[in-house]
Amino acid sequence: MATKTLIQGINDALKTEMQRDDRVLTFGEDVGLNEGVFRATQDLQRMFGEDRSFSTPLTETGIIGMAIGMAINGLKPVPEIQFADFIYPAFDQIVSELAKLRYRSGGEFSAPVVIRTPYGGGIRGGLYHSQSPEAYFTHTPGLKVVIPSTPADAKGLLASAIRGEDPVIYMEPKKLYRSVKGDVPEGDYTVPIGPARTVQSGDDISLFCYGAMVEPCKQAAAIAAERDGIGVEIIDLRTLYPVDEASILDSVKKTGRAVIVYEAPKTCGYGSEIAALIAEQAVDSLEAPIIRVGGFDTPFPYALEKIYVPDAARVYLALKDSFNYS
Amino acid sequence: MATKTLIQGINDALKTEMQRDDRVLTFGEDVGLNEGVFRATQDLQRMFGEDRSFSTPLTETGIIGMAIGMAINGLKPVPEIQFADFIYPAFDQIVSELAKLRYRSGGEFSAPVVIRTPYGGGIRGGLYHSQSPEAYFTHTPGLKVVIPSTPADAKGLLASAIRGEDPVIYMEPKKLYRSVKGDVPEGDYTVPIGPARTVQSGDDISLFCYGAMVEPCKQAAAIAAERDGIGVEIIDLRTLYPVDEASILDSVKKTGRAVIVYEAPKTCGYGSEIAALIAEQAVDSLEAPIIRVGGFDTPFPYALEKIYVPDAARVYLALKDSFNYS
Amino acid sequence: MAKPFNTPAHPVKQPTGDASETDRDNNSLPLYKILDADCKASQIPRSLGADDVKRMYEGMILIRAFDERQTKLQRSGRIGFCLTAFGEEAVQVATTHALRDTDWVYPYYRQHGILLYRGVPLETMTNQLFGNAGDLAKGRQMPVHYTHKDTRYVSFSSVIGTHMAHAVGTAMASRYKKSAEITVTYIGDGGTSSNDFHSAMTLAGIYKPPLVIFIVNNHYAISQPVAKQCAAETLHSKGEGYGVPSIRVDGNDFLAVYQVSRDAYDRARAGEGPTLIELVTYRVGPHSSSDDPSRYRGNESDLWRNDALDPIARTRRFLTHAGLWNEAYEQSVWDQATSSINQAVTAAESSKHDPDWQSMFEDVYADMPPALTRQMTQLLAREEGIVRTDSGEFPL
Amino acid sequence: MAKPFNTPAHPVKQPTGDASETDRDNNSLPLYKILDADCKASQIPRSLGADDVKRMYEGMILIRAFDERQTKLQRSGRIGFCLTAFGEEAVQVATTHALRDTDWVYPYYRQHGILLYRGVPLETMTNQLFGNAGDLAKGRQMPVHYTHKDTRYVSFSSVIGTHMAHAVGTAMASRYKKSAEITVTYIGDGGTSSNDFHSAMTLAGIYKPPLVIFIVNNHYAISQPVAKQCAAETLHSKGEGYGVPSIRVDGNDFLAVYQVSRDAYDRARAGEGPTLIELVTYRVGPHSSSDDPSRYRGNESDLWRNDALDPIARTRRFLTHAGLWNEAYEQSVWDQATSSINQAVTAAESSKHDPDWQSMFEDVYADMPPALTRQMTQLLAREEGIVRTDSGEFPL
Ligand SMILES: Cc1ncc(C[n+]2csc(CCOP(=O)(O)OP(=O)(O)O)c2C)c(N)n1
Ligand SMILES: Cc1ncc(C[n+]2csc(CCOP(=O)(O)OP(=O)(O)O)c2C)c(N)n1
Ligand SMILES: [Mg+2]
Ligand SMILES: [Mg+2]
Repeated sequence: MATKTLIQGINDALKTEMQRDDRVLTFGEDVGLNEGVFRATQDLQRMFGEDRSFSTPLTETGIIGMAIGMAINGLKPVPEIQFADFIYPAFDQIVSELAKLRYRSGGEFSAPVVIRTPYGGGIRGGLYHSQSPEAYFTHTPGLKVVIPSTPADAKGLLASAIRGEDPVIYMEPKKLYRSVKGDVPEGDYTVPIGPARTVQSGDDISLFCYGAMVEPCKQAAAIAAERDGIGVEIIDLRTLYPVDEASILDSVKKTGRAVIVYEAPKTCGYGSEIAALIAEQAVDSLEAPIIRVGGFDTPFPYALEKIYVPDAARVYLALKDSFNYS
Repeated sequence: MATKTLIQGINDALKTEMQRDDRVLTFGEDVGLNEGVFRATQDLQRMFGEDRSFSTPLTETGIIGMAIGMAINGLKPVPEIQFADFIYPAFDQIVSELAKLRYRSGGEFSAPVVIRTPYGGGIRGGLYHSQSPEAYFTHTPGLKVVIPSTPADAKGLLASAIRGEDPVIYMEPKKLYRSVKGDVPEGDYTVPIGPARTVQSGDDISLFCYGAMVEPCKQAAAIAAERDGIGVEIIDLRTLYPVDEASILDSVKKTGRAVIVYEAPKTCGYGSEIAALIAEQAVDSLEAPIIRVGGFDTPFPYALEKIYVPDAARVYLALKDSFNYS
Repeated sequence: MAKPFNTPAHPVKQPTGDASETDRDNNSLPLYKILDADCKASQIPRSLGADDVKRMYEGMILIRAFDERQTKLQRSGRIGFCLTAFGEEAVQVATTHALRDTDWVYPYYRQHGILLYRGVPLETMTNQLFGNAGDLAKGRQMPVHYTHKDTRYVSFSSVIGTHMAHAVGTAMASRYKKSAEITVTYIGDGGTSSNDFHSAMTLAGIYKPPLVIFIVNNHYAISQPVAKQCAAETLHSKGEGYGVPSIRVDGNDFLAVYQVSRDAYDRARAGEGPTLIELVTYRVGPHSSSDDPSRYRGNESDLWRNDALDPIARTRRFLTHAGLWNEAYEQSVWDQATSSINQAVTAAESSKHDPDWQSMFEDVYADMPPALTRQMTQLLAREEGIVRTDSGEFPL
Repeated sequence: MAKPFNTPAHPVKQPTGDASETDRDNNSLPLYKILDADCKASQIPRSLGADDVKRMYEGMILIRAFDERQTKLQRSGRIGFCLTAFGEEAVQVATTHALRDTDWVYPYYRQHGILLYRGVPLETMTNQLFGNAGDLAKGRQMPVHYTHKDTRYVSFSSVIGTHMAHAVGTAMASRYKKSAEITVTYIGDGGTSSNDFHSAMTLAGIYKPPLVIFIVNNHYAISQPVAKQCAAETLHSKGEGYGVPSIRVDGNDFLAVYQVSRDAYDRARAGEGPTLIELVTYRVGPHSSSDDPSRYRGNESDLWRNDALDPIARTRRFLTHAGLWNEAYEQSVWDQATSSINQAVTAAESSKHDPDWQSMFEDVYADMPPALTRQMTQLLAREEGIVRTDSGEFPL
């Protein structure tokens, strides 16, 4: 066990998996010599050579397309898209090809590509260095979508994704890259894709979140406990598809109240799915409206970023609304 | 008034608006001489010349990008994407550029482009000629999303979209192109973007739908009335963003039960947003779970298309489930 | 063993695009040919024997017979859609003849001839056209969207161009694994405007994997003529801007196509990098069964239905000159083709039913996620007993 | 009125890419130049007078002074990000000098020099850098993402390449409206690999709108050297594959850049279609304030910080030969530049606050939809009184 940042957890997973399996390759813009603009691929080119860790031309569609072709031919590519905001040039490859190859070929071919990409606010990146596009991918059958919020999960989930047989969109909350620290097991370490993580138990309200939203949820829950005596159960979903429905429904059946927090624009965001799931499977347990605390239905702003991204204040207000509803 | 098919309604809108305003242009693959693979642009090149209605090279990103540039310089482009399944190569242009131009420029620039595209099942098109990608666009602030289900709406909503100042994703249920007929007012005719249409009133269940799903909903409601005496209120949403929240909530407050029908994969589909909206704004009225009847969480199949797409049988079963729930 | 011709070998040509003075088309653009106007060849690829050229001829006829049959099946409503390669048979047969069985193929929808030529059982193909339970893709894709792992013919989508980037990756993986396999991929003239033509060419130039890219320039992308697709005089000229050697070839000259492919494959296998080959041909039929070409090109295609241009007719004349052809041979080749196709159609149509409902939920992931299992179980349980009419409605 | 030089006009050159023997770089690739090694010009563009060349020189210095100031502001944490064009000043000034005020500009993020050269008030620019309430874009974009409708400098995203397709559409609209305006657009060497370089070139070739496309080849895309971006020997060679005439130019030779731009603009205005111009320059500074070039190119950039290569130094030597330069002039140009920049920084920083919260909800649509209004009202009502700390947390 060593204390690591989230990005060190990611780097650790890449190193460990590349050491374990020489079919694992990583590439993307500035990934090789420059070791990634966030340094997620630090040491990889030096340790594994230019064949296994390299920089590419500026073509996201080519990066993902090439990765698919490598995977079809037996490799395990882990391409990086420099910012999730720049994944759209590759959207066609992801939605039309990566997600549908196994299905359309009747299982003859598959492409277990793991796409790593930093997402979300927190670095004053404005419209194009801050987006949270997870809902586009959770609406795309054939993809798994994973978002860690702790250094250990960052390592363990990435390792699982790389060892798995399915394509994974692995989204990294860049705000947490260096701001969270935690113990990370050395060497071989996986966290299964699927199960959610209960951050803290509570009886009054279920608070669902993931990625960079886990931190403000923890703060808000602490304040709600302290000031209002509200017992908040925080569930870090970790895997958005296939989501851990049982944990969600069990929690809501216990608490009768649900608040969901996410950074992306509220409408048709991932939180809408969680709300719909609860409204379909646990409606009788509900004692209050299901509240979504999301980004606003606007592009991501620059100067007003702090107002846009849900923070502890907005989560706290939602918890109080939920709690006081009757 | 003349009786027209849905595609004739679309063609009528294009002709009328092009006649009205010479800034209106239409183009896309096979749109000119060939008049569109579905013939939506019939007569346009002949009537308005090659400058105003023309075929383009095979580049969806170029088609939309070029349209944006034309709109910035004062034209009103109405590009066609041949199938909604092929909109992904242009996803970057739509999500990064079209949706965000007005915002990022502080209102200095805008691009009121209307993208027409046939979507949905019904022509045995398999994975890549059947998709319903509306939820990707309703999750993208800056876009309006419109889907007609009658010939008159097809004309009137398209005309409004063309006259409007915002970008619109105008999705055409290709299954209905020639299978529905109805009266369409001649000449100048608009239907406002925003308000939903109540197809029939009813007191027991609210049934929300749009596009090609309106027909099976009508059939299912008729059977439910006949066999089980269930009064179904059918609401054709028509505009998906910005959606007519008042109509949805008023209806659910009256009936206490909601069923939502859409073709796209269920998870994170547009129906999830409607469910979340109800669970947030009208939870106290709910007497039954909110049921989403959607496509399955798989790519769109070929041979089993009829099982995949919600039909009257599945809608009817959902209506009964909802009605019998207590 | 192939019996060699007694003609001098054609010298391996560097695909520079700088064709000699005689290698020019009517517009004096470079166009590499071997067959002369009379369909004689002054020089024949060294590696080809009489058996080889006959095999190629027979392969072209099988494609044509298959396409005629497809068309009839579609017209009579027995299959929902079809797409043919009339006039493009030489492209498929000659590029494939020069390939090894273990090489990877990334086709688009107009290269089913490759499967036929690689000897895939015809029933495998007709099962796909019918989308029945015997289809390797489990009836999931529209007709002509074949997948065939055994021959490394990789499943493709309907989305134009995307597969080209895959081909780059697969070729890079072959090199990474120190395998001798190469990869070939095909793209239409229309497809050269797609995003992934650009990405694949960029990456192929940089990484120089063992890859050969064929542009099948059949003059049309549905209704769009190539002159309105791209303003360059030739499509092979795109190679230079990516640092990829390229050449333009008469795609209806089976010997020229074979020779140039062979050279490019040798270069790829020798680690000398990718080649871009423009094969100039003509789409004689409609784009697909949904298309009516008279709307946009009148009867222009009739010009190509003649012995001077049709690749099968040209090959036949070549064979005749070489003393390898007679009427009886012709008849037997056609008979063999049609009877095996007939058998395959009958088998596909009569003995196979629709795929099971349950199969619709498989292969989305390696293992079915719980929520999807629930969707499936619900469907199977709830709908049992509901009989649907053909239009999808149900009588209760 | 510009005082004309007494030198013969440079003959208008057709941008064929076939440069003469002397127009070659060290690797003997075509490279159009006017300044010789000593920074003398044997032939000066006819349309340029002494005032013109001095204006261009002053424009370059303003850019450099602005970039130096930006860098300092960022280093001291007063702005969040910056991005400079050290060594690329001639590109911006000379391409713009040849432009008319009503022509459209589709830049990417490294062309703020165009705004400076078109005389946009410096405070407009510093307001953008600070993202304050005076910013034309209402503080919505990161620093350097300017929008400026008055000078037809079109707002751009951070997404590489997309704007090129817009430029095609805007130029087509100008022609449609029978306007004499032309459109110019800029793309980096890295950006030539993007989807919309390809789409824009394809469309520009087909529709031949009044458009000029500049590839600013500054040798790097962040850390990726151009040789690993594209395997072609030159980037202008991409033109041929799209049927777009192209030429490769020394981008640090302000006279060459001016001349070639001017010729291309004239062609565009005359209805003769688009031109692709590769401007060979070098990114002397880091990619942006987030970048550390020593990681990937050591101190290579030092080579370019010398009088033989730096565009400002070369222009200064040219002016000196022409008797148009002395120390006092230099000093006054710099003084003028720095003092006006200082004023603009002070104004932006001291008198403007953050944009109103409410402004965050505007301009998503022409009219605010009801649901968004509700989101706004809720926020404004509920959060009034909550004081946030700098880190976004709130003490209650
Ligand atoms: C991305 C995308 N856009 C549009 C289409 C619709 N479409 C199918 S085939 C075709 C023309 C392709 O022409 P070409 O590449 O020349 O191949 P050919 O059919 O001539 O063999 C088009 C536009 C598609 N399948 N994919
Ligand atoms: C689509 C996209 N991918 C990646 C990035 C990240 N990125 C920003 S600048 C840059 C390099 C661009 O290089 P070039 O086009 O040569 O322009 P230069 O910065 O050298 O002027 C990259 C990769 C981006 N902004 N957009
Ligand atoms: Mg073609
Ligand atoms: Mg560059």
